[in-house]
Amino acid sequence: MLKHLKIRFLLTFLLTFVADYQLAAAQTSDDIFRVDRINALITFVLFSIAILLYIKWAKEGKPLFIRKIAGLDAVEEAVGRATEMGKPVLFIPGIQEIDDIETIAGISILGRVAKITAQYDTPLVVPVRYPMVLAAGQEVVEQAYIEMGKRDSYNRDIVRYVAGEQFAFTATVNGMMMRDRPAANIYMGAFFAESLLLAETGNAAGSIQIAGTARPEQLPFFIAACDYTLMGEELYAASAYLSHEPLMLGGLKGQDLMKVLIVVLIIVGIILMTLGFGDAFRNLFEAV
Amino acid sequence: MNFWDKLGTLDRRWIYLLVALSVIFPLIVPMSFKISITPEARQLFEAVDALPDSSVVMLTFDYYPSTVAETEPMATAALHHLFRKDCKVVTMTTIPLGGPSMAERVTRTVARKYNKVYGTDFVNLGYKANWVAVLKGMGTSIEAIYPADNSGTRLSELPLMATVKNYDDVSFIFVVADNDIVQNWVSIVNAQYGTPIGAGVTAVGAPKYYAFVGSGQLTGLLGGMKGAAEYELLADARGLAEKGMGMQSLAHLVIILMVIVGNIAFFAGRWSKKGKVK
Amino acid sequence: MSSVEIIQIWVAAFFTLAIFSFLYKDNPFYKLAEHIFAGLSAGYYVGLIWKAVIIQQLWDPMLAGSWWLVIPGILGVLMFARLWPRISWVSRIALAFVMGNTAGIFLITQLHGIVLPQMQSTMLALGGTAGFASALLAIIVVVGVISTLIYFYFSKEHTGVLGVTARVGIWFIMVSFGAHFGYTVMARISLLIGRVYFLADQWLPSFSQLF
Amino acid sequence: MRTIVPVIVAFLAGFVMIVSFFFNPERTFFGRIESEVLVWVTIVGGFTLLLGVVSITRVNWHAVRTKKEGWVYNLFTLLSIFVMAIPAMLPVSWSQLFGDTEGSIYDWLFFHVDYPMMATMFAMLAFYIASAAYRAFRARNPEATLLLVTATLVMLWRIPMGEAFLIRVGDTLLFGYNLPESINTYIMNGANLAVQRGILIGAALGAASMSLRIMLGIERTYMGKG
Repeated sequence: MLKHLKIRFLLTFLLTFVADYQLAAAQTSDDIFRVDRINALITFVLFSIAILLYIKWAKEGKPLFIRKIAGLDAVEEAVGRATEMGKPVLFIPGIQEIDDIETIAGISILGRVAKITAQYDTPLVVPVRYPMVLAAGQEVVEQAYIEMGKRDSYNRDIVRYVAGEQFAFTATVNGMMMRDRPAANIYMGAFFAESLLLAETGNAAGSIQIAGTARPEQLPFFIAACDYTLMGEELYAASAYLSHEPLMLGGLKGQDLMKVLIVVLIIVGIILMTLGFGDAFRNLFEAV
Repeated sequence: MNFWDKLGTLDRRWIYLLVALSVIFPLIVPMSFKISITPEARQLFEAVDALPDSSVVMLTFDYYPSTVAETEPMATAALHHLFRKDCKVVTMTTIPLGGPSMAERVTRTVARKYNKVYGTDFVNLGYKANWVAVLKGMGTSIEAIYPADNSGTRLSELPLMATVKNYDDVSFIFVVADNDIVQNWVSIVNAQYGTPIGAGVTAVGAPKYYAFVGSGQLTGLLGGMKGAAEYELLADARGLAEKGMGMQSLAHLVIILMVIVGNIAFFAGRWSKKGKVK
Repeated sequence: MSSVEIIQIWVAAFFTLAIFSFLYKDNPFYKLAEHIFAGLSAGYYVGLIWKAVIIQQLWDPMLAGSWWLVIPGILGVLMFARLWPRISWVSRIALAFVMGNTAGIFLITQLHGIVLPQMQSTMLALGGTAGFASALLAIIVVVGVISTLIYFYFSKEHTGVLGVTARVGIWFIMVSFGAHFGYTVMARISLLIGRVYFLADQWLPSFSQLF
Repeated sequence: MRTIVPVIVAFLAGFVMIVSFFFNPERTFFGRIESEVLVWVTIVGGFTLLLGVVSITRVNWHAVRTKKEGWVYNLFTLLSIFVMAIPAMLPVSWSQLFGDTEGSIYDWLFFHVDYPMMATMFAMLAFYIASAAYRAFRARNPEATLLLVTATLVMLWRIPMGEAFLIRVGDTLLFGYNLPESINTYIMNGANLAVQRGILIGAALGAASMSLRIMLGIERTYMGKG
């Protein structure tokens, strides 16, 4: 049922866009309704329908497919290696407060890692920078240990508050890395200038390093310094894949549908422009 | 630990020393270079230069003190250019930590050189909270958002502000920023009110805004200290940025050297180990 | 240089070196500077909001007759309830008012101000406007945009045509991130130059005045 | 009641902005409402900044009172807050030291203590980048290799010395091909522009999706628990 609904959705979008062209031409300045902004209205309405529909389906538990993010295999492999070597796993859920989207994504990935370390009794260390992230982290890790039937091997200071100030936090975590020499360092969440210092020290300590952040200016450093990096939206896709949380899952699927629509429209525009009569179509997307 | 491993894990403080020397050396032996102009910097300069004299331009101080080495020379060079063209300058800021103080001090310092009069030639609106509402609100009425200027004078008492009600009375917006506010100036102000916007940004942000230059939403772009040096050259307002380029060059070469030597140590180390294992 | 200027430069130099000292190792000077910095920044906000909001946007206009501004004033004060968990729900209305307004503006500007213009400017004629170079550039941009969008597409396995496009996408992304890397290195060095310039150009000459 | 009212308020505050976008503000009364709502938002927004100040004061006051380890530093933070804030709130008519204009304590402390410290904070990163470049940035896989090669080219291109070197390489090896110009065209305005555009569209859809959920009250984490 989902399949042909999507196709019908795409067709209605294309047709209404063409209709918009005649209407926009009739715009006179003293009209109450801004007819020249009808392309924005159509985009806004269709976008809202796509997002809300998918959130509804996600809440109803409909099977919404998300491909497994390659980065998650790398995480599982790294934790596996740490288990073989009997060395700890270090996980940092970013250095932002709990209301930051990247931190929330980091915490849900922490839940997954905690399940694996619980299963194989691998030591897990999670330094955090804010009290609220400490509470959320402890809740997720405890839940994972209980689910794997390892309630007794869970202790409260797996997730520990280290320091508040950015560089003081980094200095302390670097000290932990050089002392404990963890087999795997996993950085998932919002990182800023200290990403360099953490990745470099982790490299010197000989750990496998996997990072994930949405901040474009930190990604190049993680890519160059870590063994695997989750880039931009992959971080959110990974946490939606793991948590199946309806809001995140529905939002992601709705955005994916819009991406298909955008790519289709761009290709149509390119073909028309290359053939020489694309200007009319291209003007439909004029933001006034 | 063979030679390569030792080379690969040199104590980081030696590297710090090398960087410090690469920045101090050009101070002792000044090195000057010909600075080439990128098309994006020229586009911004020409857009401002083409403005008719005494047109109103909004200059925004959207940067924190942490990036003044890159952003302040851009604001200073822009002010020289604008005041020399007798443009009326309205300055404002969306940065709560230091924004209004820096806007006040930088603008007054340059204005003194061209003996411009506050209130008729330039006005500093200062800071109001929640930049989304400020950017959107100035579309209908600047006075609604800013009942008074940065020093508390009511807008109705400032002659310049009598002629500037909202973006329709502003011919160009020159955004100097070190954060994503440029994206909001483009998507809120340029997209909805059509006012042309040019941006001077820190090098960290510059690559992202090529997408807006390409779509015509941004009229020109300055990137980092080199962008500031280019505008200083174009606007004939020699300043700090140009002097800094000598030090910039040597430090870049050191970093490039670090990447190359680091990788050689890494690969050589692995080959020699592989050699032993076989 | 007047004596006031010398004091100013020496104070600024002291705090600059105190922060730089962290490079060697964490030390009391750095901790002191860090804590003073946190305090001064908080104090700056108090001075700023007192003038820009409380006096200019509430006190003066209300005196001049706009009494209804007492409502946003009360909403603003309600915001402080967030600090005490027991009554933090009181601040929800004020928070919802600000977040809802920002969400309403963003919902429009992200679609109308970014998605539409960026889509439109990618509809390029592959033949280019003037000769081979512009055609090559148009193809690079078109392939780059579509392959990047496909790389960040999660609803289908990256196999077959989709897989190839995603692979091309990752190569484009690496070139773009390489440019980002180069620019970021440049930025950090410029900031260092700014400080070294201050120390060499203002602080050192002040020694001759003193000794 | 605790969640219904805020959800309605969030929806109305957002809905006004959407309606005034599609209807001519001058010709409808929406323009008046929109302008007033925006002014109120800037006022309420200002108080959120003071929230941070109150929590910093509380944390440091608690540390000093309980003599937590290193409480002297916390005392300095408290002193700095009041030395900066109190004079700024007093009218400049009483003394030149008050208020926030040039010559006031507020302005002096900002430009000669806060400003240099902030400018130095990120200057340290130049050192960290150099040591990371040497010890961590490895061409460990094809992608990282392409990234490092492009980065080196861009770093060379952005400095006069490097640009001269690239031009000479172009003249000797590539029959006078202008390398620097092609970096600006095909890397910055080509591949980089395309990728940034792709990421921008993706991020804009994400931000719009979050905004829709906040406005319709589906997303309420910002309101906190309870």
